[in-house]
Amino acid sequence: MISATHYVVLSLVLLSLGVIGVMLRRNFITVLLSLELIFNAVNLNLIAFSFRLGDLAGQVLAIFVITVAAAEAAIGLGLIIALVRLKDTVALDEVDEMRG
Amino acid sequence: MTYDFNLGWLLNLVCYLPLIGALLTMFFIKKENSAAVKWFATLITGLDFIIAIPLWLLYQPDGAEFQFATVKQWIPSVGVQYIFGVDGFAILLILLTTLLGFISVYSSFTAVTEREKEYYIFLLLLQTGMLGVFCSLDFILFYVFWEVMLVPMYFLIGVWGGPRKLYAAIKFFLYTLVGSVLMLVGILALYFFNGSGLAAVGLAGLGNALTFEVPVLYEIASQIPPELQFWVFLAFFVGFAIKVPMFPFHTWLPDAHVEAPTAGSVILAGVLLKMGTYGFIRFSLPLLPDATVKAVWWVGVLAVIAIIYGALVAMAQKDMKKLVAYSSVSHMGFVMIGMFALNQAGLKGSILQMINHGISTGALFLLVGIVYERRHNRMIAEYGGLAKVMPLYATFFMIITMSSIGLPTLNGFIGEFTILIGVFHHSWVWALFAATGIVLGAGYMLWLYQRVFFGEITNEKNKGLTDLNLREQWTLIPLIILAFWIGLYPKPFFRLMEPTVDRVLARVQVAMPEETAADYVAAIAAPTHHDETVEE
Amino acid sequence: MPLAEFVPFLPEIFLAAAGFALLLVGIPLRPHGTRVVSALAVTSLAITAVLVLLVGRPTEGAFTILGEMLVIDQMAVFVKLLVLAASAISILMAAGYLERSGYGGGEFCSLVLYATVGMFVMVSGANLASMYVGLELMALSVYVLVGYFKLEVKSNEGAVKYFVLGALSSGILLYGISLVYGTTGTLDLQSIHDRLAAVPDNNLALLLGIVLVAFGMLFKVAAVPFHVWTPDAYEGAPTPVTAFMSVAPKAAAFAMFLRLFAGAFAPEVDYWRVVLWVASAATMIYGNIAALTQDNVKRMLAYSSIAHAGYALMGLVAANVMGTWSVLLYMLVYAFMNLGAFGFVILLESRGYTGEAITDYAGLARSHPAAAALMLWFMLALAGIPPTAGFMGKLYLFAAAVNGGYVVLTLIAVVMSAVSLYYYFRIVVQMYLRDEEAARPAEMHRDRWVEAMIALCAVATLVVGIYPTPVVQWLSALQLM
Amino acid sequence: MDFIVSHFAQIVFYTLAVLTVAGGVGVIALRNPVHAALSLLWTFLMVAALFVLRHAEFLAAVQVLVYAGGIMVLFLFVIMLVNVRGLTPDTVYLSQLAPLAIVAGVLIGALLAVVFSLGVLAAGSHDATALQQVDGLVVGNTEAVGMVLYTKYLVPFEVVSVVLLVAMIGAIIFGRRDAALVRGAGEAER
Amino acid sequence: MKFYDLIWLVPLFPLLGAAFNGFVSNRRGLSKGVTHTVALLGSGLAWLWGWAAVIQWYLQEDIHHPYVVRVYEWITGGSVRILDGSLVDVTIDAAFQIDPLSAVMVGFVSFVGFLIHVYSVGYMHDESDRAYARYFSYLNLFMFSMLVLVLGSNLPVLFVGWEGVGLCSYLLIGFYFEKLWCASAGMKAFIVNRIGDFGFLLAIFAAFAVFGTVEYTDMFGAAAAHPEHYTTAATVIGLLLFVGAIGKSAQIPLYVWLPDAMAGPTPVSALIHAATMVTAGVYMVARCNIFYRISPTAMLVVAIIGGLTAVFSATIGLAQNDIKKVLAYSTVSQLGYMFLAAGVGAFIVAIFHVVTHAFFKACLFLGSGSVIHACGGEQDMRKMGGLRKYMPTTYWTFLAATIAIAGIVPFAGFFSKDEILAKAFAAGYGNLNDHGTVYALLWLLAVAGAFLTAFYMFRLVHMTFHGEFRGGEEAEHHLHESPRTMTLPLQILGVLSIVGGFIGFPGYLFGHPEWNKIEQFMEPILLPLGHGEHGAEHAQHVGLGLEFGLIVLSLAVAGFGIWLATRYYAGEKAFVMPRSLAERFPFAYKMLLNKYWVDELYDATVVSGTVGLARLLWDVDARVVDGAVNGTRHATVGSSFLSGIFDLRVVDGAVNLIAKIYDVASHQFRRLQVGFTQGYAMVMVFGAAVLLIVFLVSF
Repeated sequence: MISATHYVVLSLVLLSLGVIGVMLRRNFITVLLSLELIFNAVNLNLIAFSFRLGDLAGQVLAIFVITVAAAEAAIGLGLIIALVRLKDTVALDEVDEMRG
Repeated sequence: MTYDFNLGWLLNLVCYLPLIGALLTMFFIKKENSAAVKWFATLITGLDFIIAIPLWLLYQPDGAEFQFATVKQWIPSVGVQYIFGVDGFAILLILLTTLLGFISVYSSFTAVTEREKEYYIFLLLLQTGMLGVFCSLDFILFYVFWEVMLVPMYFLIGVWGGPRKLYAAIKFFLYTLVGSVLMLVGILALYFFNGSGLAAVGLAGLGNALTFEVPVLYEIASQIPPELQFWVFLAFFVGFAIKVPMFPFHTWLPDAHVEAPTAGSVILAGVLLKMGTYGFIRFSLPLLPDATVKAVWWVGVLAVIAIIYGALVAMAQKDMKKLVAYSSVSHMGFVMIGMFALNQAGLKGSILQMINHGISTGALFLLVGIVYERRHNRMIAEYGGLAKVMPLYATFFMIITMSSIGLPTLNGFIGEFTILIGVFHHSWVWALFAATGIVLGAGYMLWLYQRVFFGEITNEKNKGLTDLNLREQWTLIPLIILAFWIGLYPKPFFRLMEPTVDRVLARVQVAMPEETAADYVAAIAAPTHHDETVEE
Repeated sequence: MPLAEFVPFLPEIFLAAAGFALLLVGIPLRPHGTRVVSALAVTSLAITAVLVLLVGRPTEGAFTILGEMLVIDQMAVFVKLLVLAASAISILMAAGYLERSGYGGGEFCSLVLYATVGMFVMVSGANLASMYVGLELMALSVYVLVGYFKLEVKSNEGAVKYFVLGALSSGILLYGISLVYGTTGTLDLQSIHDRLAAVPDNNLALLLGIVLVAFGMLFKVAAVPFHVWTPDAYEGAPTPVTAFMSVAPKAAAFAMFLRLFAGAFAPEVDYWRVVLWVASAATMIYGNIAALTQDNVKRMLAYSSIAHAGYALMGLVAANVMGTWSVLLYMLVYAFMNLGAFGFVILLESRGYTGEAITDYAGLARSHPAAAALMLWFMLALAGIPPTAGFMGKLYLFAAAVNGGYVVLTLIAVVMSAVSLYYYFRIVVQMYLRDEEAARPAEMHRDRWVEAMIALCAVATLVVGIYPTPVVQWLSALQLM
Repeated sequence: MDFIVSHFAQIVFYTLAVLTVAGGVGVIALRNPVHAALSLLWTFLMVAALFVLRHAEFLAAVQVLVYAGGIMVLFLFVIMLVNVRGLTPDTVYLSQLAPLAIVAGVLIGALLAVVFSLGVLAAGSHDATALQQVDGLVVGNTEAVGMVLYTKYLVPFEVVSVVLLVAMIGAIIFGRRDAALVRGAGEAER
Repeated sequence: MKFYDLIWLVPLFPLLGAAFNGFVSNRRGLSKGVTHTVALLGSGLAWLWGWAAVIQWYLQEDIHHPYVVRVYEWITGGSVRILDGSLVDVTIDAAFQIDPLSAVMVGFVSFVGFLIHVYSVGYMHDESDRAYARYFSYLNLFMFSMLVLVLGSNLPVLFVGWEGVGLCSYLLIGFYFEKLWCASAGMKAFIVNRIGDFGFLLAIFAAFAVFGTVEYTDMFGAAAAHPEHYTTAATVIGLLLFVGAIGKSAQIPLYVWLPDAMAGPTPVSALIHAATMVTAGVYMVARCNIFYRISPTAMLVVAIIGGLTAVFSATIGLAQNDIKKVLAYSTVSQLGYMFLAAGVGAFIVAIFHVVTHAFFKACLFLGSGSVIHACGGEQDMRKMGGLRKYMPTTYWTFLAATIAIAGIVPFAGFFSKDEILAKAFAAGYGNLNDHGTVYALLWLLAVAGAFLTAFYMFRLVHMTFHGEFRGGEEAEHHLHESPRTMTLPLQILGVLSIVGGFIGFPGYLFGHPEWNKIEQFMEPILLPLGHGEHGAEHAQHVGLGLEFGLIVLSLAVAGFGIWLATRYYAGEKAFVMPRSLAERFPFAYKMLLNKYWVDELYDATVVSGTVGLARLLWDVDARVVDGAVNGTRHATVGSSFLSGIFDLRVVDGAVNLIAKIYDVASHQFRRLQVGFTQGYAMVMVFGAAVLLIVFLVSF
């Protein structure tokens, strides 16, 4: 019998992958992709719980999450465009003018 | 009967007059018109001193504990009130403050030549701050004034100070600030203990109304458990000891004194240092009797160290101001040791000694400032033989020197004598060590005098020095008159402080075993002591 | 649901509409009509304020609307008004600046308004879902605002960093929410509170969820170790934006923090308190000490705002009534003093980034005595010296902490606030004590609006410092849950 | 055979889970952004399938449409835009691998440690039907979700719409080329 | 009217004079005439009023009961709990007391003081007007203090005078402050005296602790009532008081200041450092005799110190060539005799010697003054000689005084000194307080001292007045007798040092004790002790024969001294013998010449010790207490502070240390802010991990 636990474990793995991706990839775009992984992990949780609780709130929240994720993707991509215009790069570690 | 609201407005006026003056100067007097600024400031401070005198005349020793009181709600939801009120002790300090305030303004006419407007504004603000400290009876109000006063002092040192002014100013500010914030924590602890209690030390409170009102807190002093008293005392101690300054916390003093402009030094030595001792007498002793009695030994030792150490270090100084600064460390040591003898003589002496120190050291700084103004040099080695060119100056300096080394018929003696009597009856060992301070005091002061005034005039630059002008004389004469007055007839001063002393001691006594005083001196006549007591 | 239920929702609706309208108005007259747009924006904010008062003032106690999504109570009203004030002040300060910069004001104003809507939802959210979307609305608007000077490398860089880290943190927050949802079975704050209160639960999953939510909130209030975005975002963002984001979102975030932790998760306090304790201490220490050696004023203020977040957290750690309202009071005080200081920076900023280096302040006491005096006042306030409001704010926070028994934390706080004096006074030193080496004191812009706002902040700081009674009484009356 | 029948759910789940994780690994492992994006697309689809297993049909649909349909296209578009400028960084990873591994390890360890205590989740009703009902009578999951979404969760729903608006504004601001603004013009002004 | 009710006028007159001269004449530079008129008025009125008051008091009151005049309450220090556990008010009156002791003191102090004022008019006449005014204001101030000292009715008031005279002596020694060595001498005097005062103050406190009062009458009354209770207390108090006396009266080991004090104008030396101030210590001991009588220990100490000083300084006197130095050391040794007297319980005799000594020593000093005056400031006796024919008056008066100090019957010195010797002998003979042997030894010392005194005094006379003038030609022309104002006091004092002794005529030798007026008169100051005799009462008389024997002995000794001096320093073989002695015992000679190197010793130990300590502590303060300076300084070099505040850190502090720590910490913290996004992400995740661990641990 598949319990919520299985889903949570799976989502944990996805979450970790996302976090690691965010921390590892130099490319802004792939960093964005990793962020999307994290949101998906969350959604998995929500769905699993909503099924387990027989409660729709989880699903609804998941919808909001998806939408917000879309919005964030839009902003992020906009930033990428601006960044490319300014510095001709998408490498995040070259965006380091301010420090200390 | 705690408060006597009669004439409360007078006290408020005394406290806020300088502030009003500062605002008026700020908004209505042109920066260019420096004469107007000076004279207006002089007028205000002089007026302030004059209206402060009635406080003394109208104070009833057998009346309410705090007179000329004002009690208003301020932030009722947390029990912060606006409470003004003074007893004899505070009145003494208020008079001292207003007098020195006037003198320091009057003495700065030629000493300060740039950014004069700001200078006098800061002086006035400073005076309100200091007066507020002595007037407030609500802890928060007290704390507010205590902090407010730092800012103008910071600028007085930092803008008009000597070469290392920035360093000295920030050092002064940080030092004092650290002390006072710790004090704030102590205050809060008391506040909550009186009310809801303190989870911190697992203490249930008394469940009284939450209040910062000092006289109310006096009531609960005896119920505060010792360990809480210890911690709060510690917090207060740091705050006040830094101001005094007690021995290990004294290092800000020389810098601040040396770098500050003359008036700044006068106020610093004359009034600011007294705030520390004021705090001890007003708060630490009566609020935390148990901790106080326990702390007596340590404070006593620190004070003795301060006395001897300060004197010796003063002896080694090459800079007049530094010398005077360290001498204050020594003198304030006397104040502390007298206070912690915890008997009437000691306490009275130490209060009187506060005034004396204000007068003598204030005057000394004025005097040093006078030659500094002429020569822009404070190095003792630069001088010598001044007695020839500046006889009057030499005379004044001699009188003040004598008052500072405690020559009878001058103020210093009365203070030290009374203190030492008190101390002797607390512990003759302390008295023994403290008394050496008198010898050393004579040492460094006379040596200073010798090097500055006697001998041939070796330094060409000193040949042309002019003697005191009329204004300078008049800045000094009041202090000298006071010095003689206290030296010859201190009774009025003693009488003024008596109620305070009795109340404070009554509040400390609860923690003191009977007979303590006697045991210390028993050593002297140990074999015969007992049967003697039997007889009497 | 009946239309009547929407009435309490009017302020948000109005703001959103106004934002859109401003967008449309802004497009034709950018960049010259900046002041007009700003004026309109401020008017709409004012109207919103009136609406908020109409909706919220008469109610005693809390009531929820629209399917328990939102709650209207005194806290919400207070924070909403505070946020409105902050936004209005920032917009007025921004107008001249944006004009000079050539970037128009239209999008700026509407974004500020949308951010405000988001904060409204945050502070009056009664349900994790609504709170989350509110948070995101605020966050997204601010990302854009930070990157608003899209041709400035710094601005863009700040936006990028803020965005990536923000997204990461909101992911973590969401994960926490999902765990809370899974363990308590609901998103509704009230029922969460009731369940936890009924059976104090030490289920690790739940606690982990709570802690992750705490992480998300700590990020929003810029607390160590989630502060990393702050200095760069603050330095990179256009100064008015910095002023805005250092105040309004922080206040809103703290309000939400309170609703969650002093409200919903309160029964579990003994479990999560330690996390906030550590975060608070670390934040105070780190913020203050790192600020000591900053030579860029904006950056220094950024660190100082981190430190202030640390002070405010003490109120949450104390987790008693006084703690709650003292946090809000502190947010109010902090808003005014910080906005005042930033207004000064705005006035000083001229060609390039000059006006941000601390040395540019040398000798200002000579050339602009009044301005210098005001700056001194704000510095004193930030350092918490009476009689400024800064002292009152700190006083209550410390009091709350001592009362809660967190003496060590309080000691750290007091020592650190003494330290903070040092770096605030570095500016004062430059202005007052360094006149001799002021070869050419930086000239300041004459901008009536900004000056007016600075004066306003100064007055507020003074009044609250001298007579905080009304505010304190209002605040100490409100309770959540 | 009957094993398959009796354990069908498990089999399906594990298969999907493995595939999802594989996609996730691909996202962070593949050098070429395009490939990464595609593997993310793959992950989305697998997740959608998992949704279906949990009776979230509507959500699965949204996942496919919004994510796979909308966002991925956007991504690929941008990637192309950037790629033509040949800007893909030559080195894919940042050097600081080791510490991160540790961190991730700590993190995951801590979280897993938690998860094993999940047995004590608040008791829930296991009837999936609740996810398809609107006050009692069974309708599809879509209707059910819609019902809740547009009644109880109306406020967040509206706010989310504003969020999208803001995103649009942001995208416009960042994306738009301004004739009025020359680079550094603001700087010159400031 | 009752003069003695207004006794406080006595000190007041000179005070007014001092104030006038100090603030008016000195400032305005009034003429010498005005100045010395005022000064003389001040001291003269004091003298007249003082004598009038004393005489009237003697006639109208019972001299057995001190007459106390309270002026006002001075110090009201609240209450303290004293030794016996009772609470006592610290109330100290400004009050004056007339009793035989103070009567005698006032009598001769005011009189001699006045004489010396007169003398000064002549001696100081070639000072500038301002200096003249200054001088006389100081002199008047001294009269005031001295009179307060002797008239005060309790220890603190006594202390007022005590310090006052100290101050005046400081000012007057340093009168020629342009000469730095004069000023230094003044400072030395003041500080050495301070050391004494230290003891005195403690004595006051101890007395208060024991008796709960410092009023003479009450204190002594109580002590006399129950002597046996107060033995310990009396020892402590007595010794502490004696420390004060040692300082003020220049006894071993604190005598060093007195010879230097000769830097002052000669009249000052005469008045302060011979006649009056230095005897204050004796006065105090006599005043507090009760303690010494109660405590044998204290008394013994007094005797020993006194005896040793008497001989010790006499030996130094042998080799000095500065005329005033010789007189100074003789003063020290005479003071030693006084303390010896006190030490054997003969307090009245001590005072008697004080009086006679005042006469002849003042005379000697004034005489030397007029000599120096004549020789144009020359003080070295080797450059004098044969002055007899130039200045007869000076010579004869000087000679009279010398014979007096040498103790030749019937000159003043004889009576007092011989009585001291007699008492000392009696003490040893009668085994006083079972310290007989010690006292006997002391007696021997005293006799030796008598011989030395006679010797060096006549050496002085011979070197100065006899033989040929050795000062060179042109100096010889200026030699002249001094003006009237100077010779008149000389004559008066000369006469007194001849006849002054008869007030203490040892009548009992002839069966007429009442002939000893002074003893009769002062008898009341020795309160009868309560039950339990402590010996040391009026020295028990040895047999008459022995007494006469002693007298003869002392006369013989003195005579021998004179003879030897004459043989060595007069006539054609003058100076031969001493030189040969000096050559034969060079070390002894050097030792005496250099005063046993005591000054050098003190410089090496006490002075440089203190100063060194001071310097050391200052370093400590600058470095350690104030922080690990150099460490921080070197560490801070290149610290990136823009603000000038920390550039200015030079030598300082704990504060700086902390500041430095913050500085370093700050830079470390800032390195967390690595600058690129993923770095921040790392920090966040790391931090999150830490927080999680904290959380899990605390869970």
